[in-house]
Amino acid sequence: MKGRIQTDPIDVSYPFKDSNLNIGSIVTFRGIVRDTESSRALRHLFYDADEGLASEEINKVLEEAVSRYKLIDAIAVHRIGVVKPGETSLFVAVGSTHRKEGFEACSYIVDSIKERLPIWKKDHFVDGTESWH
Amino acid sequence: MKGRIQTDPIDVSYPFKDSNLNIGSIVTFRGIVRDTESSRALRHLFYDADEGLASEEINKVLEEAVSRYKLIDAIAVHRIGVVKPGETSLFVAVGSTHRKEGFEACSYIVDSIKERLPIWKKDHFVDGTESWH
Amino acid sequence: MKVHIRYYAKYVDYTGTKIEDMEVERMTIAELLDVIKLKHSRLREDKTSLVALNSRFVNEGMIISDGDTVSIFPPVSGG
Amino acid sequence: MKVHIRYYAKYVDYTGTKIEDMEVERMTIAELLDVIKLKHSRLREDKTSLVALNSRFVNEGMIISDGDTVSIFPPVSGG
Repeated sequence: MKGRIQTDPIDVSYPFKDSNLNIGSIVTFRGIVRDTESSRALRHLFYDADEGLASEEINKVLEEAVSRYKLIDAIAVHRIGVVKPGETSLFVAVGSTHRKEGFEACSYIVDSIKERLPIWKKDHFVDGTESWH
Repeated sequence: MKGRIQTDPIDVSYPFKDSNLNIGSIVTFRGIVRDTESSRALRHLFYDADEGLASEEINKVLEEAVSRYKLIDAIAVHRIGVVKPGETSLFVAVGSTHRKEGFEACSYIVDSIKERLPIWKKDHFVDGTESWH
Repeated sequence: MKVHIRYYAKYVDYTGTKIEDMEVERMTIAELLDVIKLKHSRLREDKTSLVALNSRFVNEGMIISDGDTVSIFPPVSGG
Repeated sequence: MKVHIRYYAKYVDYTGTKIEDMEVERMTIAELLDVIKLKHSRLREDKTSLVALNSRFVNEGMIISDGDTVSIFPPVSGG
């Protein structure tokens, strides 16, 4: 289990390298920056964060989810800094015995990350204007 | 949009090559063969199918999901023949504007595939016995 | 007239064959299923079997024609 | 005594700084927030702000000590 906050691009390839042969379901989520926001063309997003606290909190969220949904493994990576349209800002992967708890846990982890991590995003529009969410 | 039935291993890497910059969420599911079934050690599964009908039906399921959940794109691949523990038997990927419909649609597609496709699996146990599901 | 019957998965074990030709009268698929279950009694174990006519899912009220292929499916277990 | 105040995201724009040192009396974080909002009135726009003391989320009833770092967070918008 591993939660990470990073400025580097996120590797979304096969997440559980040491394959645990009891995993029957892997559910993943990727949040991707779109090229429009409120119908305006977006150049990129900028994510500000309290990295230390965000890193602690993302791991707390994973621990809670693993225990609550009896997961075999779970990973979550949130990118910060500049993220361009088409790039992944959040990646979550959940390995479980069956799929039902996999879908529920993945959705729970994404919601919790968006509600609880001290991370904020700023729209940088193509027209040069900016605004914090 | 593409549904496929194939005997080759499934490529689960980045599913939407021609990136559509309105996709804000990609939810994926992988069903993986486990090494035990009913507490007995499994050597492999064998999937029999009516390939033509299964192929039509998997594409019908995708069409229904795209229209019902207003998805941007969706992919589903079901492997047939011999599939070993740790290998993927079913891969589904859903691209949508937002994540809520992405999770719902991915779960709907997986359930529908398991209910509606003419595909059957046979357990081949390490002890040499076999049984159809 | 002659029809071709295709079996899948455990029904291959139950009948000992993947494909079987049968000489039958003009009848519905439901009636044909009764004929088949008389010959292969283990097929009666499942309450419902999906049926396809010439590779299309069909209603069991359909009438079969000479040369048709009828596929008899066990309940599905994909994924 | 002296405390260090850290601002994040739009609060950096509101206050014009990322970090600010303040000379204050012994008080709770809630009271410190009132002092800060007197100085930077735009911070009053959000009803709730998360607060961390020395990089831990804390209750606003906590008493601050000399040298503490207090982080003031806008409502979150991650993902």
